[in-house]
Amino acid sequence: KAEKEEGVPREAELPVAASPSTRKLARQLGVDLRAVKGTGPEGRVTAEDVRRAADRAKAPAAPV
Amino acid sequence: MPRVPIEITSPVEYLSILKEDGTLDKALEPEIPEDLLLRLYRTMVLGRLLDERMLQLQRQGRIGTFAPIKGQEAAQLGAVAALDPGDWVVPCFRETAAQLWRGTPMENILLYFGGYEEGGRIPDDQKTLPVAIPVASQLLHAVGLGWAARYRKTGEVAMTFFGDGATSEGDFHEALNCAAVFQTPTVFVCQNNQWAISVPLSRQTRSKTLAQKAVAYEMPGIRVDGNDVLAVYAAAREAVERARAGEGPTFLECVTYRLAMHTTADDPTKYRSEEEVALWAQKDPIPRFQKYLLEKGILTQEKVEENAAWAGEAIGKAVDRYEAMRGELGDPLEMFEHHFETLPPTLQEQREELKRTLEAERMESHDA
Amino acid sequence: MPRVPIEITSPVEYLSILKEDGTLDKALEPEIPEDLLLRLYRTMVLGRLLDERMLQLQRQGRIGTFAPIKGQEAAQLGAVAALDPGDWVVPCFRETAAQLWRGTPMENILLYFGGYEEGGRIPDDQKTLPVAIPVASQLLHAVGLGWAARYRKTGEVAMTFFGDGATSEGDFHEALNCAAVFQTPTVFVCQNNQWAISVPLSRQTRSKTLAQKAVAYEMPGIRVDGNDVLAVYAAAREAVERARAGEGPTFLECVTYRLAMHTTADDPTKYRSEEEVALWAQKDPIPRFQKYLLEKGILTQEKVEENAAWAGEAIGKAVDRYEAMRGELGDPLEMFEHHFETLPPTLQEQREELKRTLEAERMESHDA
Amino acid sequence: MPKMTMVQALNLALRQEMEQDDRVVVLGEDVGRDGGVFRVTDGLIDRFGEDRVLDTPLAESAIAGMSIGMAVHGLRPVCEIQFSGFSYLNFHQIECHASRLRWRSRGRFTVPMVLRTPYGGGVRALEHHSESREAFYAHMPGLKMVIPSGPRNARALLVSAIRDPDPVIFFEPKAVYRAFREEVPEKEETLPIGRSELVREGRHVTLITYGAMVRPTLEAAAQLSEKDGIEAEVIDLLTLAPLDDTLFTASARKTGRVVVVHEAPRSYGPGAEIVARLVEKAFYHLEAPVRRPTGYDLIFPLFSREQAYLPNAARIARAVKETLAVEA
Amino acid sequence: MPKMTMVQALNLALRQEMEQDDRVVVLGEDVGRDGGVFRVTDGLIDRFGEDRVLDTPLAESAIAGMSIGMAVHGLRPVCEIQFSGFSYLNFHQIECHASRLRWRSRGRFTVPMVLRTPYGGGVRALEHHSESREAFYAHMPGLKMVIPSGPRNARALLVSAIRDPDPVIFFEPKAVYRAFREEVPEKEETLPIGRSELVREGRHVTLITYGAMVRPTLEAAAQLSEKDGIEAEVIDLLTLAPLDDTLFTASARKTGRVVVVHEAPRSYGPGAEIVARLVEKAFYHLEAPVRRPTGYDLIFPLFSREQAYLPNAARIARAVKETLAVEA
Ligand SMILES: Cc1ncc(C[n+]2csc(CCOP(=O)(O)OP(=O)(O)O)c2C)c(N)n1
Ligand SMILES: Cc1ncc(C[n+]2csc(CCOP(=O)(O)OP(=O)(O)O)c2C)c(N)n1
Ligand SMILES: [Mg+2]
Ligand SMILES: [Mg+2]
Ligand SMILES: [Mg+2]
Repeated sequence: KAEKEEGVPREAELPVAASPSTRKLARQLGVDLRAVKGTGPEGRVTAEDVRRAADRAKAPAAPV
Repeated sequence: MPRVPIEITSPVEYLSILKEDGTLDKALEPEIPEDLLLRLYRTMVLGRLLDERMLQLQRQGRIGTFAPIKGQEAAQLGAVAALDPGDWVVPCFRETAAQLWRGTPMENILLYFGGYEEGGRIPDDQKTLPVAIPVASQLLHAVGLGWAARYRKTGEVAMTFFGDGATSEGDFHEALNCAAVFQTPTVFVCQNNQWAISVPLSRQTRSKTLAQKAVAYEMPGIRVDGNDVLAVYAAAREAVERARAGEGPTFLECVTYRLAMHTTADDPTKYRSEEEVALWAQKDPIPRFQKYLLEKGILTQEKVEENAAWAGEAIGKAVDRYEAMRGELGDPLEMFEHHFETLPPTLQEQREELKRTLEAERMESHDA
Repeated sequence: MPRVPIEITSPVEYLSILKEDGTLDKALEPEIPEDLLLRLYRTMVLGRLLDERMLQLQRQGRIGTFAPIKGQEAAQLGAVAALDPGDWVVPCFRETAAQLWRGTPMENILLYFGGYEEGGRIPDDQKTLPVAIPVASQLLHAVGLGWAARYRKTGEVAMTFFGDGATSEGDFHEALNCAAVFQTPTVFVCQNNQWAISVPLSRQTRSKTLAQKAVAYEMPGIRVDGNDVLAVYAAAREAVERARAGEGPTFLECVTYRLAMHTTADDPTKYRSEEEVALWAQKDPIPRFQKYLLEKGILTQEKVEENAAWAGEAIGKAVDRYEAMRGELGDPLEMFEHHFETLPPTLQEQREELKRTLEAERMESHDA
Repeated sequence: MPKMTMVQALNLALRQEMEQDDRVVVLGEDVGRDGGVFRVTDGLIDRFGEDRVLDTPLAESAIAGMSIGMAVHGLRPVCEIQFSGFSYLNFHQIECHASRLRWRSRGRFTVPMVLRTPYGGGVRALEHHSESREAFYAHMPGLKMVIPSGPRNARALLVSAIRDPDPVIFFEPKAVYRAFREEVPEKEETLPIGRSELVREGRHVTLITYGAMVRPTLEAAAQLSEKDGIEAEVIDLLTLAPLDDTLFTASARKTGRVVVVHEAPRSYGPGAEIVARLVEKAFYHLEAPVRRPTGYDLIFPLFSREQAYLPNAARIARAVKETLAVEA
Repeated sequence: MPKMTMVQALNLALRQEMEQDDRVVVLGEDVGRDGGVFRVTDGLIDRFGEDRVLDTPLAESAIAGMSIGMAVHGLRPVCEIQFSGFSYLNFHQIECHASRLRWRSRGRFTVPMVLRTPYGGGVRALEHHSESREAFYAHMPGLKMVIPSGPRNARALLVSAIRDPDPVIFFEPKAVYRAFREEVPEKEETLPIGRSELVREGRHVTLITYGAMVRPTLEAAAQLSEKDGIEAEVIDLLTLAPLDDTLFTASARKTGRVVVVHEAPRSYGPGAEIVARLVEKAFYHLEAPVRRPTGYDLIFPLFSREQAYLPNAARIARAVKETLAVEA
């Protein structure tokens, strides 16, 4: 799973570190913060991370 | 070592007219119109009976903590009776009798001590400030009011009340000093009832009289038997006249006694003896004045009883009105009123918040 | 209307020994050992010269605002000279001469008014409190110290200084009242220098003397010519003895004059006449006392000059020490010292923050 | 261990400290014969005499100012201001002197005094008898500001306050004075000043409070757990200054949601500082705005309306649910 | 329009209001003959006489308490407390009466007084002459708390304060008194109390401040723009209570980054309330923790160290850059 690949172990209950504005952005773009690898200080999810994750989700599935 | 004594030029004097045993110092008897004497008597009795009734109400949980006036009726009423209705009264918290004299409706007094802000409402034509609880703080307002009256040349006098304990506070000192410096038309009425909660006068100050504190301000100081309504009235009238004539403030010490507890939350048996109370009970201002009026023929035994009945009835009606009003009052949103002429945005928001909270509570109690 | 005057039982008296023109009331002359007289003289001169030098330093921007003592040397020194070194002194902000007497190093005084907290350091063996600026607030500390001394039976006396203006503050009243009630060994020394910044005594209070304010507390009050060091000393000694004997506090009014500005930030020409100042300059306590000592043969003209030279030199050295210390002091991080016995975490963090800020500033100024 | 009210526990602290340390003296209005209007100093005058238990004149500035002098002399005065609503009269003594004398004298003189005063509403009192203005003292440099919440910690903190080398302002929640009893060991206990306490563990939300509000907050937490399966962590600050922000920021990092409760008016109240610290130290873990169910920015109402003014369990629980309802 | 210092502008406000309204009287220590220690009341006694310009005895509680009585009588007293560091002595008069008499009397008596007092550091003053304790008054229910930042708004706000039907605490930044001049129209102006002002537009960050700190904040903004291309929006609160949170929360929603500047000690200081409001009203727009370059939680140092204590342009600029350096 995403978490595993990213190698960022997290306790499910703990809040994902992200600024309030990033949280809002994630909500707007339909991104689950928990599924995003944080690249900010101490593994924080940044707005950029969220945008990248959203782009990835939007990208069409690889052609078969 | 020899040195020059400094002459004290401001007078400090003592006055007593109607002695404890009811005998009269004829030479000193002030001329008081009969209707004023009767009104004084009636209000003393009304004050006493209202006090008793409030004590009952408090014990029944129908009003909250209050400060009984028992024993101090003459000190308060002798003083306010010397004022015109257009003068200012600045009370502390133990002036029920003075408030009655000035026209505060009894139900307002009950509402106030019943925990309803609405009781603080002062009738529009009255120049009596609301109860002031922080000891001695109100004295300065009477100085400011007096100053304004002089500035406006209205001829008004400001009379303020406080206890013996209040004389220890810094504000007492600042008020008397400023009143003297600015020669404001202010009358300082100290109800020296011997106790400040559990602290006796001897622990409050080392001065032998409170009146002598006026020397510090070069202000006339007069000590009167505060259970002698004639002496209080005579001294107060002189002080009011002096003030109105632009001759400045006076310090009036009324030696009296708090016959009841400090407030209904207090237990005086912890700090004072029953003998002391009994001794002072004999100096009760009401029987003394009653005897005087009876002897003067202004009062009859019949009138005494009529008056007691009238007072009891008036109080009963006021209690009824209070209970009726209580039923209608109490909307918590009222707590947002009268903070500012216009409610600022943050308070509007908080008011909305309280409204939603009350709504939610109503819903929850419905659910339950 | 006839009434009974109340007898004032607490004494209020006036004392003057060495008159303005230098003549002596032989009958009143206190016995003072020669070395004490000389030390008094020397410190008066030192105080005067330091004051002058500080004025220069202030005008040169080498120290900040301070309150000159010129004219009040006798009032301060006559009073503190009556104390033992083991007694407490609680000054306000215009007691440079008293501080010198008590042993505060001159460079500390300079550091303090130079804006360095380090100047507030009191030598370990001294029982002199630091400068207290909020008018009249310090009087209560002297009451507490006196109370503690009595409780501990140390025999210490606490003497506190304040001005005429201070008598208007509530704290003055609370302090005198409590000292009297608890009979603390406290000596209240009022330097009545006629002005509180721009407010003359006549606007400060209506009382004819300040000493009579003691009547309010049933406390002995004595007014002395504050420019007469013998009178100040005699009255202070008596007050100190009374306090030490457990007979309670005394109020001592020293009638003196502030010959200079209120502080170096003040312009007295706005509110008082040169004539008034000139009149009081003639009552200067130093020439008067010098004349007395010369006549007594304790001082010679030669010694007068020697002493002035000695004082000038001592001051010069202190200024040098001050300037040298200033060079070493001033680390902003010092502002975090002496708030608590142990610096709490939030302050540790803020200290780190200031450290980083200073570091960044150093870097930026390097870059620039 | 005997069960005691907070009043009794405070009395015990005073009695024991006075017993073992003759530097400790008690002063204030009616603290002697009367034993204090709330009886916190009851019996002390009989045990220790008028020399160590002073009924003072009615003068708050004098009470504080004399205490300062006594403390400078080496005593450990514990003064009482009858109600915190009257402690404005001694404000300048605290701000200008108690908090500064160590600093002003570069450590030469210290002021190890305690100023005790009851604060807060809920006892149907007269005007000026229900205020909650702890923020005033918490904002003053050079002071410690302690507010216990129950009999046991009140006793331990008062002992610590008396032994503290610096001035401590000690606010006593009068609504708790006789509200409940706790076991209080006879043997003296202390609690470190400047340390908050976790009084309930939880994982969904952090509730931060102190003083009289601890009980309704715990009640709210219990209800939330029972009825809604919400597990609230509750932190009792105990000391407002110096503020311990370690515990509550750690908790916020864990739960992501915070509610701050106090009875003081909201604007510029203690809760604001808590929020500011959270923003400084747990910003990236906050999943929702911090709510402040607090007193309103109003004059404390007379008692008929005080219950509507004071935060209670229901109001706190509602704030918690609203906080949790917000999407992360 | 003549260019004036803040002192002159305040003097103009007083003079004009006194001229057209005989209810306006001025009282305080040294406000008469001396014209006030900062000369704000200069010349008023000559123009209006001792009847309207009162040199009071040295008694702060009396000054405030008498003003209350005058105001109840219908006057519009403008009292001066010589330094805000001494206004603790009148604290109880303000907290217990000025703010409450309208409420206590249910609107029958009002207290349209103004309490003017200089606050803040930067003028190399003695102890107690540099404090910044506006939070005390801002936290008191029933009061308005105004702090101008320059000559023109000082004049306009003082006029508004005098005409306000309720008590206004008016803190004057003494560091600004003579620091610069501004054009001040002869014709009277008012400014609404309770409204903040945008004094510089920007899009990268919002700086919120008031009083003496407006100048260094604007300086920092100018430097940041010039050297770093950072465009800071600057908001001058002007009124602390009632607090206008509309403008600054809107700005924060736009910029996402906020720095709050004041000289008061940080903990429980005014900045905390700003942060709390931001969290309540602009939470999801915050991209970085709000920084508070403020005074430290210390006794205001003597003047040799005051510049290190006070926030300045460089320190503010550094805080801004740090705030911008964090990724959203
Ligand atoms: C400033 C202040 N301190 C303390 C109190 C609590 N208190 C209320 S009444 C009182 C005693 C007042 O004594 P006194 O002035 O003699 O008036 P009395 O109650 O005897 O009428 C005290 C201490 C208060 N109300 N205000
Ligand atoms: C409580 C307080 N209010 C105001 C001031 C400002 N101030 C400093 S000295 C002073 C006048 C003091 O007059 P006085 O007591 O006669 O002492 P003097 O300066 O004449 O020695 C004033 C108003 C202050 N320091 N403290
Ligand atoms: Mg006071
Ligand atoms: Mg009494
Ligand atoms: Mg003077």
